[in-house]
Amino acid sequence: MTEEVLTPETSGNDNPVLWVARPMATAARQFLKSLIRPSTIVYPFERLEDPKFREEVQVAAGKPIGVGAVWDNYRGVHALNIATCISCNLCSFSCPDLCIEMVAVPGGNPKHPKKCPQIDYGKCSYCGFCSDACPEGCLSMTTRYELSVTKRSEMVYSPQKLFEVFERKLPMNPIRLERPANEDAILLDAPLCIGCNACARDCPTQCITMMDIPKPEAPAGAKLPRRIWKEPVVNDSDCVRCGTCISVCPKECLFWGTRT
Amino acid sequence: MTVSLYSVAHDLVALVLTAIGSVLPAPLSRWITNAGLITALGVIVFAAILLIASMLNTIVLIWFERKLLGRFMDRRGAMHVGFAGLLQNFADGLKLMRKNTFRPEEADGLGFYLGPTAYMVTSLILFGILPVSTGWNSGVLPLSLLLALVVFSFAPLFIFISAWSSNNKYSLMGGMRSAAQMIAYEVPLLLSVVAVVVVSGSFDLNTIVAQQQNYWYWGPLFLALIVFVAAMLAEMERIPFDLPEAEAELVEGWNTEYGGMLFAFFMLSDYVRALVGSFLVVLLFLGGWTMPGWVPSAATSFPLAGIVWFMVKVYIVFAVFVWIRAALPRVRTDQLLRVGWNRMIPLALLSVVLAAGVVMVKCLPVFGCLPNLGI
Amino acid sequence: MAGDAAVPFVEIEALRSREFIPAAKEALSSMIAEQGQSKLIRPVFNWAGRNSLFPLHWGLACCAIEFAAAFGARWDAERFGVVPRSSPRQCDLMIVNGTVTWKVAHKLITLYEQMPEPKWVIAMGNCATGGGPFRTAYSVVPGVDKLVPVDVYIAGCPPRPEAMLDGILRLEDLIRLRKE
Amino acid sequence: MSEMWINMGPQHPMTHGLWNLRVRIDGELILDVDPEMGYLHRGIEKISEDRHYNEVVTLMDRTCYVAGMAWEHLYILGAEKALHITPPERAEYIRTMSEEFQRIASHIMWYAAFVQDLGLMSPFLYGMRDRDLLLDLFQSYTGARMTYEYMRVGGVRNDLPHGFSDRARKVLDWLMERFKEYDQLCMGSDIFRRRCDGLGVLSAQDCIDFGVTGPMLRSAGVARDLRKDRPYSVYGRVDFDVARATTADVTGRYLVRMEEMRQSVRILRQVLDWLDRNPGPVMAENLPRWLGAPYAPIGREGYLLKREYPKGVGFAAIEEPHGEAAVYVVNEGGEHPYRVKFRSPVYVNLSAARKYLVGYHVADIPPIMGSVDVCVGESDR
Amino acid sequence: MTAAPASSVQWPELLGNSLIALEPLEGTSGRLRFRAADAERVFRAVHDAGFHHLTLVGGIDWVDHREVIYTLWSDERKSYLFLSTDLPADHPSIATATKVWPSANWHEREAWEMVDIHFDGHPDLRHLLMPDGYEFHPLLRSFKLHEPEDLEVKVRHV
Repeated sequence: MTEEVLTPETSGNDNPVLWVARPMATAARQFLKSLIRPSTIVYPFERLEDPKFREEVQVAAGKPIGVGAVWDNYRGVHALNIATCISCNLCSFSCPDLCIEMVAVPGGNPKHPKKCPQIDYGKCSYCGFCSDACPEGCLSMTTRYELSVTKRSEMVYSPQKLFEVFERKLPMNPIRLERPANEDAILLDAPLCIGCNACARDCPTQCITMMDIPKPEAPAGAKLPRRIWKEPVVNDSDCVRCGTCISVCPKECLFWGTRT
Repeated sequence: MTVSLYSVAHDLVALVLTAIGSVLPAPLSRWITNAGLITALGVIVFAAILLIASMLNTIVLIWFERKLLGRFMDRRGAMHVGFAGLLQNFADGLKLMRKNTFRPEEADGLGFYLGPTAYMVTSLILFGILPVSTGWNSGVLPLSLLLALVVFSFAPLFIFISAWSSNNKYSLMGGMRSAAQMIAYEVPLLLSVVAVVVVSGSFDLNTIVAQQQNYWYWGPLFLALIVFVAAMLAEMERIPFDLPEAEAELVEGWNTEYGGMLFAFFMLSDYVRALVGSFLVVLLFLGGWTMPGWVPSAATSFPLAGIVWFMVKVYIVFAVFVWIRAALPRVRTDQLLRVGWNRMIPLALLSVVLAAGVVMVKCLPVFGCLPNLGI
Repeated sequence: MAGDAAVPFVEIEALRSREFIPAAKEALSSMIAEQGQSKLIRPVFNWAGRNSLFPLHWGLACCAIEFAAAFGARWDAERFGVVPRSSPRQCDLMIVNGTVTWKVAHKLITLYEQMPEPKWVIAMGNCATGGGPFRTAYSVVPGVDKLVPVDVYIAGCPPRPEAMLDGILRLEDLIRLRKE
Repeated sequence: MSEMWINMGPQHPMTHGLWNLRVRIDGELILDVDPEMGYLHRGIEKISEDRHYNEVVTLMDRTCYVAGMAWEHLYILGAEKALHITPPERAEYIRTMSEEFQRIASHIMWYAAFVQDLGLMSPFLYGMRDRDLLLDLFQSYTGARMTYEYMRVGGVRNDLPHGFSDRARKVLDWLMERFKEYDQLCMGSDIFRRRCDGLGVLSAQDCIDFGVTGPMLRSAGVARDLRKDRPYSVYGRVDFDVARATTADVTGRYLVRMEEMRQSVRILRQVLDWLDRNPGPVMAENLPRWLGAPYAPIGREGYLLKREYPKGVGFAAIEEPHGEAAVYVVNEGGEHPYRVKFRSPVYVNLSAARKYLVGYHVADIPPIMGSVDVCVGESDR
Repeated sequence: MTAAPASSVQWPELLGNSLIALEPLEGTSGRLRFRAADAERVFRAVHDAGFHHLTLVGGIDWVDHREVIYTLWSDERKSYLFLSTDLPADHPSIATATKVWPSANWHEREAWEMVDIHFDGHPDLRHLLMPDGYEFHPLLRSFKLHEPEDLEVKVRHV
């Protein structure tokens, strides 16, 4: 605990010289410094994220003042690579502001259209949870930050529009987070399963294979349940934990749990 | 008096009217070359030239302040409208012209419109009085300094009228402060001018400047200069004495309720007064359009050299005002008034005494020993 | 603004009508149609109007800090002639820079009405655009376009100062296109 | 002029946010004041009850928009106690570093707004310029200028980028020079001193009675600083002094804040040295699976069924730039906090407004309120 | 700093049967549960025991009852102390703490506004954060939030 008490004297600027000379001298010094080059960045013509400014901007007078090289993981407008998107819904589930909606993109099977995220930038808070959650790295945040529109509806970015952002090859957030070691796995409540293949069909990563199981002997006096004698087996290392299988399971026989 | 702006205007009008008259039938031509008409038109042309010149000057002054203030603040100031933002203030003015001007329902109609207009007009009249160079204005007024100061001090009245009639509490407080401040600083202002008058022995600005041909007054009358600049800052309502429009507590001070063109009047008049203040400092203390002898004569003898040097001095003085604005906070009302009544007036009186002493012991030549430095 | 007596009272009802907003838009466009009829003069005034936008100096929430940063040394919005004024009478642009709550909605409309025509509104940031992360809250207006007509929306939470300047430039384009 | 009430706010250059100060004045003298709050009440405590623990962090940045990191830190400390999670040491150091950077940024923001209230124009711009450097640093490791979303329950989102500490040290050196300049512009100016000395005096006893904390309390001579008195994170392991003045006026608050910035630089140098020497994980290993940031599909139907949740109550208090901030997190076994209750220092400091405003002049309101450092987002929540 | 922990205060002797329980709470020196009826006496006793600084007053709605928490800080002991008491869900009311800690004023106003706890003897119990005339108490569990799907707003000038 300090015993020292701050007084105007301790700041070393106590006795004002000629009333106002000191601040005026300070202002004049700043004036002379900024005569050559004020620290203003002439925005529409110069941009901070230009490669030029990444190196040049520094803590010094006579140059625009900044720290430089700070754009590596900026969280701006998203870029979506539709080609690698697996429609796992994880972005939409991880969004705290509920601004991501999965909409069908044209092409592919019309019965089971591919769904990709559509982002409403009027709600998005640029927290980056979605790109952190994206298992394939196809939804990523770029350094693009300008987005001003005249109609509210223009703020809703469809997957195609997000893909356009992607095609502009803007610098993207390179940070990929480690998956936690003790993630939950998809477990099967085997007696309930009817082997319908829905989970394997809809799995975005194709990590579920339907394995044959031996058909048991029917107990006396009872009929075997009508089912296909197959059971899903989840490959945990490929699984992205999106839970699509759980939501499509007609019998609710898949659930989250710890694999032992 | 050789060539003056008025005589140029007069001659121009005479020339044009004679030319027109020469092609017209006789009765009309006699009527149109009538001396009275020529004088009247000459005055109008003179006034128009004066108005345009002074308004352009004011607008350039605003631009100058914005750019200069920008550099003091490590930024650039207006730069995208016109070359280096020169057209920015024209854009501002035109936009304000187009804007709706409306009067609050409870406001007093007469005062609400009269205040800014009269403020503007009385500020602009000053340009007709102050000489910028030999022969710039209409002629020799024996009491031009006194007239200028009288017109200059109309302002608090109109500010108070407009503040009162806009029926807003902030406006009212701003108006009260403004009136109190201007009245308090009127006295030291006049007293410091008295010091100049004592030394120069004349109320005519032309004479005062002519007296400074060899030595500018800021050396012998340094105290008067300090008092004059401080009082002038208060009169112009610039930082550190800009309490009436203190943005932090009274939203915009006495022009809170004004928008559109009326606001433009206020804005413009403020800068007109700033320009006039700088004029007065240059005229009274910095030798007006005269230049010290060591300046090569080539630099002082080209056409309009007087005006050019005068304006250079004016802008330098104004730059100092901007510098003060960039570096100092504003003072408080009571402190301002206390400084005004308790410090400024005694200092001003002292400066008068000093000036009288300077005249009495005839030590002007002492300062005049360095006449060629312009000190 | 002017004490307790001078504030006009505005009542807001959450009903199924949006009469006010088209009406205000109409008033705006007729106002613009009246002024500057001449083909010669109009572009001049239009140029002046778009190059000298005075925003209202007020800070609502987070975006206000970026709003202030845009006037700071690094971005210096004054380059475009954008100078904040504290009195709504002298403004022609209201930048709604933050969350609008129901408690401040009356004041916002009052301020909007105190601004002389022609005037514009920029909804800066997500809270002003659509309530942002707080749109579910009981006290928040989900988007300022429910209260006043909005010309430009700027996305971001908060938008960078560059994005704000971009929105102002967008508004300048809008003014140019709308009236020439 | 007879007595009258004037409304300063919600749109008023003095308020720096949305609140209304109703002032009863006689001429220029203040007779009574009545702060009106709630213009920015966004129901953050209520929304938090509908969010997952990590998602509340996004609200914290917006709660106090000038000190987002400090509030993230506060909430995370409370939530970790409620959930019984211990973060790794490096994460604690990074959090401490973030909070101190944020303290400097917040104080510079205060400085800029405060001097602008006094009519000083250029220091506002100097302040904003220098604050941008700190925001650049934040941006380089969190990815955003103001709303960082950086801390997570159990650690922080990512490690510092390569070369961060060198850049940070350069900025700190630059800032130390700028602080001198700030002092010259304010303390070196006679007008400034005359404006601020003896203004807005709130004695130590009143401070304690009215719950006033932070630089306001320390300027009254009470050296209460939770970083020292009740060290959280790694404040117990760094060396710094508590700034203290005894004048209890605006000048005292100015001095305290200026000294705090210097002490923050001192802390930061130590913390950066430690971070250079000690690489390691920044996220706890043994997080509860259902928290599973960032991959867990928490919103997914059925994911949170059949879980065992720990129960608990977490209380944390930190020395935020504005004063003592506290959080009370009730975890009743569930994916959402049952109740989050915040204590905002600004809220309490404002509630004592009558004590330090009455008796001064109208022209004194901006400097006094400026020295309180109002951040309405935090006080209204 | 040799500050005595707060638990060293002999609370049972000090508070008598106003005290229900003293529970440990991580990071603080404990949580005192007391009888709401004796609130004023408890406040005074705790204040006199050195806890001069009131950090927060908060209300929690546990559907079947309400809880009020008070957090206090003692400069001598360098530690926090929690007070908490249970109130019935219908007409919860407790004596105000403003007489002991003036800073409780706004906290209690907020608690009344948000969780509907009435503080008897409070000098100025009116709306603080919500506009005057707001009828709901948002932080009650029964108050649900919803998406503002298409809220239509009508502005009428009166």
